[in-house]
Formats: sequence, structure tokens, C-alpha cells
Amino acid sequence: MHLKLLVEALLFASPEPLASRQLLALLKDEGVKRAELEAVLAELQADYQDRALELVHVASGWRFQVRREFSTWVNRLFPEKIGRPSRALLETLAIIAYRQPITRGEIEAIRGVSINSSIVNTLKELGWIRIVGHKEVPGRPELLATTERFLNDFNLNSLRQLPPIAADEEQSAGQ
Amino acid sequence: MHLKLLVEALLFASPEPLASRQLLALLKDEGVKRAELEAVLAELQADYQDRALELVHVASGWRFQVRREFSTWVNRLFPEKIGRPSRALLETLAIIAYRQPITRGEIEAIRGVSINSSIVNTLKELGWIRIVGHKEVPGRPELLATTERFLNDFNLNSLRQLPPIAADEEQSAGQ
Amino acid sequence: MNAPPIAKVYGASVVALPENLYIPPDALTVFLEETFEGPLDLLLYLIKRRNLDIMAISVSKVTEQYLAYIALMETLKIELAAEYLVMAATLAEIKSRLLLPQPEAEVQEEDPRAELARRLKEYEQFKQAALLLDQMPRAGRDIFPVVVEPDLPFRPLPRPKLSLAELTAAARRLLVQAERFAIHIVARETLSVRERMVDILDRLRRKPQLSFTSLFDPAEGRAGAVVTFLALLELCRQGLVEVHQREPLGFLEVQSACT
Repeated sequence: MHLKLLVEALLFASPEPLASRQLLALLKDEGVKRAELEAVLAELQADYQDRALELVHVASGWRFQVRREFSTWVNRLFPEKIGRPSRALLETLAIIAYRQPITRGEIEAIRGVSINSSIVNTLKELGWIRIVGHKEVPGRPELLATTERFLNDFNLNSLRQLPPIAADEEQSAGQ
Repeated sequence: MHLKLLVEALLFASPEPLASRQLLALLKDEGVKRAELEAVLAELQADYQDRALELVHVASGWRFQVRREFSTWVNRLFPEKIGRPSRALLETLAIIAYRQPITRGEIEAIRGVSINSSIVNTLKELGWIRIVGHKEVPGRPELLATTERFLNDFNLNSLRQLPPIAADEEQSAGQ
Repeated sequence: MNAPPIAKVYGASVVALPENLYIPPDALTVFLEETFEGPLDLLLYLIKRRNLDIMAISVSKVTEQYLAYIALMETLKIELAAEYLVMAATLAEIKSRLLLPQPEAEVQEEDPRAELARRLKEYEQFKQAALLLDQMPRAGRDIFPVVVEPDLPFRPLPRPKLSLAELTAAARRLLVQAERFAIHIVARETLSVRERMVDILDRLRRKPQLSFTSLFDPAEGRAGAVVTFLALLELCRQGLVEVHQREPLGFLEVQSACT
């Protein structure tokens, strides 16, 4: 079997980029030398010169990717779904809004379940929350708070405009 | 942008096979005609003639796949893969494929043994079978049939491509 | 003449099965269940072994073998799947019917073997079909659908549909409930205090040290001062900021606790 095609097959079938070291391990039985592999990778790069794909070397190894100039069309495959937020996302945001600054652990204590980091990351990516400091307790957890973007998106001028919830109402009444 | 490369980019980036109809919809703004698309798909098939990949048409559409002759090497990428399906699972699947829609009781009558529910569940989880209705007999048993996913996974365009079995030939001859 | 050895144990030939040879019943059950997919499969095996055509089964021969097999299982006290016993009964019935003389008028009655032969044939076809299916190229085993990551420029996430009312409802549900169960209420904080706490932390991130007075906005009046002071006290209590006074009655300096 032609080494170039073997490497091509492996790179296309692998869900993750493959490092040269991994490729050599996968082709151990074929006794492939590093220099041969490198030659073949260079050949493959040249083969795909004029195609919609390119063979690139990223941090974890080699992978084929669709060239950026096709992103307009590729994006049509993944239409933006303005989905409903997950319950976990909604609740995490609600707790941060009403109890900021707050750590992830404190949010977890209120919700009674652990929070997937992807939720916190999504909220950061959405620009709705940010880190405003670290709590001086072991582990120095991040203190999370809402952003101006959050206020804008929810049509608020300031956090004071957040509708009161019972606990807050009682507190206000007590003052 | 060259139409052939656009189609190539879309086919490689799509997580699922793309039907011609879908490709035409994705390229609506470019005013691509069906005949042009078909010509380009044929060209792409030819381009990959001598490569580790092939462009094939399965039930849900066109997809690139790593050719069968590389499976020995590709399987090295997935060493922890689960074992072969059991004979019971394959026989059940075969009966559903050739006799669909069919109830579990009817499958049991053919096989002469009762079917463990785990077999039907595994087939559902694999996405190879689905419930298409209920038979109007006492107990209203589920009617089972294969899915498009089954055809895709077995490299088929339609059920008609299933290899003929003797009983079917006889029945056809008798009709 | 010596019987041929059936096994060699430590080099010595064994010609007869030892009386106390014990085959764990489980092992035989497993054998039956793993080797045959049911009574039809076992019958097919018995027929094929004699190179017979299904349509021309010698019911008595096959029945004898089948029953012998089942009898063996029973003497070994193996619990057989019910289907094997049903088949044994069916075979016995067919055999007995064939032995009975057919009344003249009912010569046309169907051969009792026919139904069994039909079932065997049908099962054999699907056994064959299962093999064919297994030999077909299968995605993930023989062929591998390719999905290539696109190199896409950064695209901001679409904003999920979320209304203020939903947010408030979630907060009410969680926080009111959580506080009902809380052992004590820490402080009487209003949102304005919390907002001011975040403001102070923010300002401290830009400038590590702030004078106490710079935290007040005279335009806010007395209420603003109270809110700021409460916020500062709460931040101190939580250990988020430190307040220093270098000399008695001197200026208060606020700095973040992490520095």
C-alpha cells in the first residue's frame, strides 16, 4: 500500500489532529522512517494546493481543514440557531445577576448541583458575565459579575432596575 | 469561486451526507443548476479516483469516505472499539431489513426463539431501526423498520440495493 | 484391541471417560446458547451435518438426534430455553403422525413435515442474509465517513432568547428557596449594595489602591454614601478588600485583598 495514501487515510479518518509521532506509531508495522513520513506529508500538502482543503500543522499535530476562503459557504451548513437557553445557563445567569460578585462554588451551593465549566464559558463568550476578582479563600476562585453588555441586552440601566425577588423585597423593607 | 471547490468544501465540512437538493439550496445564491452540480460531482469523483478517499452516494446523499482497503490501518486509530455485533443482533437486523415493517413477535416466529429486548434496544440506539407504527392486533405491537442511517452506515442508497435472498426471489417469481 | 485414546493426560492415554468427569452444567448451557441461535439453528446444523436437503428431511433421524441432544441436556440437569423443548414436542408429534395410517379420505392432508421445512428454509435464508449484511462495507468498521473541520473566522455566539421575566423567575425560584433553607441571612444587602461592590472591585482592578473618599460620588448624596459604605463593609467582611489607615484619624486607603 502506498505510504502517502495510508497517511492520507489516517489523517482523514482521525477525529483529532495526528502528531508525527502518533503517525509513526500507527505505521510501526510498516517500518516507516521519520524522513519518509515528512516527505509524504509535504507531498500531501502539495497535492491539496489547489483544492478546498489544506493540510495544516496545528498545536497537536497534522490535520486537514476546509480553507478559510470557503467559510461563507460552510457557515450556511450551520445556520445560527437562536435556541432556548438551557436551564442550567438561565439559572446560573440569574444567580450571578442577583448575587454578584459570586464564585462558582457559591452558585453551585445555591443550585445544589455542580456547574459545567462550559456554562460559565458560554456566559463569558456571550459577554454577559466577567471575572471581577478572586476571592481570598483557598483556591482563589474567580468572582463572577454581570457586564454592561448584560444590562444592555436586558434593557436595563443599572442592576437596581432588576425586578426585586422576594428575599430582596424583605431586605429592602427592613432598611 | 470555482463551483467544484465550493461543493468540495461543503461535502467535507458537513457532518452528514448532503443530498443534491441540499447542495442546490446551499448554493442558491450562486444560481447553480442541477446539471452543473451533477457534472461537478462527477468531476470530484474522478479527482479522488486514486486517493485514499472516495465520493459516494448513500441514502441521505453524497459523502466523502475513506476507502475500505485502508480499514486495517484506520482501525488502529480506534483500538478500544466495541466488538462485533452478535449473530442474534445481525439476524434480527436482517429480518427487519428484508421483511419490514415487522413486529417483534413475527421476528421471533422466524428465528424460533424469543428476542432479548436488549437486542431491539441496541438496534434502536445504533439508529439502525425505528418504530413506524403499531400493528392493529391485540396488544398493538410496534412495527419495526430500518432507518436512513442504516442505509448510510451500510453504504447503501436504498433498500433495493440489499443483496437478494432466495426467499425473495421465489416470491417475486411467484407473483 | 484397545480402544483408541480419547485424550492424553500428563502423557498417559485415557481410553474411557472417567466416571466422575464433571462438566459444569453452565458450560454446556453456554455452549448451546452461544453456538446455536435457537432450536431451528440446531436443527439446521443436524440436517446440514448429514448433507440433507431441508425439503427431504428424514424426520425420524433428525428427531432422534435432536431428542438425544435434548435428553443429554436434561440428564445433566441443564435448564434449556423453553423453545428447545417446544421444538422437541413438535418433532415428536410429527413423527407420531407420520407413523399413523392416513385415512383414505384425507390423503390430501398436508405432510406435517412441510410446515417445519418451510420454517427451516425461511430461517436459513435469514441466517444467510445476516452473514451477507455482516460482510457489507460498514461505516466505522470498513469505511470511514470523513468530516473535516472548517477553518472559520470567529463568529460571535448567537444570543439565546431569554427575557428579563424568565431571569427574575429563575432567581426567585432558586434564591428565595435557597435562603429559606439557609441557616442565617448574612446581611441585609440590596442590589444597589451589590452593584456598588462590583464597582469597587472593578475600580481596584484598574487602580490597585483607592482612597476611601474617592469611592463616594457627592452627587449621590447621603444615600449614595450609605450604599458605598455598606458595600465596602461587605467587601471587607468577605475578605475581598482591605482597608488601611496609616495613622490615627488619617486617610483610609482601600486595596484589593489579593495584592
